[in-house]
Amino acid sequence: MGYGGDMRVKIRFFAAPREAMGMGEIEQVLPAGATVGELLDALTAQYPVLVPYAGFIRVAVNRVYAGREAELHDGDEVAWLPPVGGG
Amino acid sequence: MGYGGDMRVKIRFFAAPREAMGMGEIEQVLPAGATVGELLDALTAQYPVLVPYAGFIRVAVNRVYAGREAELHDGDEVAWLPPVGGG
Amino acid sequence: MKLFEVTTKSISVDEVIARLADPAIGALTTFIGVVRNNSEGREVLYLDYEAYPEMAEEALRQIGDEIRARWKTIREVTIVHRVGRLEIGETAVVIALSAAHRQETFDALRYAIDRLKEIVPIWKKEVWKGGEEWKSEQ
Amino acid sequence: MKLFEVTTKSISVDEVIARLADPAIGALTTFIGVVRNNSEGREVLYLDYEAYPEMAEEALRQIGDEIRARWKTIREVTIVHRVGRLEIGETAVVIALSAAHRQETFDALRYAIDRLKEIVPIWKKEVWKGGEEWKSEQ
Repeated sequence: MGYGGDMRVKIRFFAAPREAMGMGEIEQVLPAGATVGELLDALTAQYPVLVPYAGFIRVAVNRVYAGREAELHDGDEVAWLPPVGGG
Repeated sequence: MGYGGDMRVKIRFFAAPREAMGMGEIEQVLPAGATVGELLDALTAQYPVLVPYAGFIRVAVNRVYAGREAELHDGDEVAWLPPVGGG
Repeated sequence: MKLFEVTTKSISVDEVIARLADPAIGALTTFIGVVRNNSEGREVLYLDYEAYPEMAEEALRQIGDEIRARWKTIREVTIVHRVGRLEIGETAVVIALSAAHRQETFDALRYAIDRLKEIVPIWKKEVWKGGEEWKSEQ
Repeated sequence: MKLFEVTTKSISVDEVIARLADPAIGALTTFIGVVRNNSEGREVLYLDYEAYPEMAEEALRQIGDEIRARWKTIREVTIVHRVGRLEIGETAVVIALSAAHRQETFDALRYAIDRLKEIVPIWKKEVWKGGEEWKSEQ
């Protein structure tokens, strides 16, 4: 649940951007109704170390790939996913 | 080594024709210079149980596939090979 | 017994294919990804795999669903991916497909590993003497 | 350690792929043929495989040579075929191919099993309740 019209989302980082951030997870408070794109813009403004990665990532919301226009909700788990390399 | 101008070859049988023959191996004496085709004709004449299989076999001489025209030599191992079914 | 798994433990192919045991199957194909000692001319010391494990297992399951939707003769799919530090020669991933008959298992197998490298949130860091790099085929 | 073998013993996929151990490989594909409980609508009780073993091992080696001549990226091939009585679910054959990169291993794997069924002197008898038959795809 948000408070004062805001909402709180969890953001998870992996691989190179995780190393650049020095942590795998943060929480971010956003205005209710914010989109993935607005979150990404807020993150790169707040954490300049993320800027070099921002052009190459995909985003998952609650473990499902999502576009910049997707609307976020309180309690969502957002993942900042650099190009994958399994196998 | 042949004797009296004849030669001796070993013939091996597998799968259905082996069962029909009741044995996996026989020896056959042939005139020197006989071919695979001549051996097959001699075998089907001598062992009528082989006749139903004769149209479908391949032959190997000393473990290498060979045609009817291949010439046999004393001591050769000839295999009477029904359609294979490995895997 | 999970068909789609991210694990830190070493992987046995025999154990993975046992997950598909089924008296009606006649053919299994597997892809096994192993740690190679070189990459783009560099001598690799080891690899470090990292996953978003909850999402990775869901993405692996999605690949299984896609395969069974596309190739109706594929009976079952299992994919096990290891994470953590892996040494040269160790197995990073095993994909196994089962079917009554073999014909479609080869294309489906190729699809499985290509798709894994596209959508599954797992990352690989190559470590060589004096450096390291996160690698992707994307 | 033979790369091309006809054996009466049960086959472990892990043991077979260990025959290809090589720090320069990154991808292995395997085909595993297992005994299915049905064939053409009949309930199969077991299979009986018979080989011309000396020639069969040479024919398996020939398949390996053909593959490495045709697909230059294939590093090594191993094929182990079991003979004798095999029960439902048991492994009859394991084919494994290794390469630095995976791209050509799928077509080569399909070729290996197709070719095995063409040229390798091994025979399979299906035994069902009340009957039996030697089977071939040829």
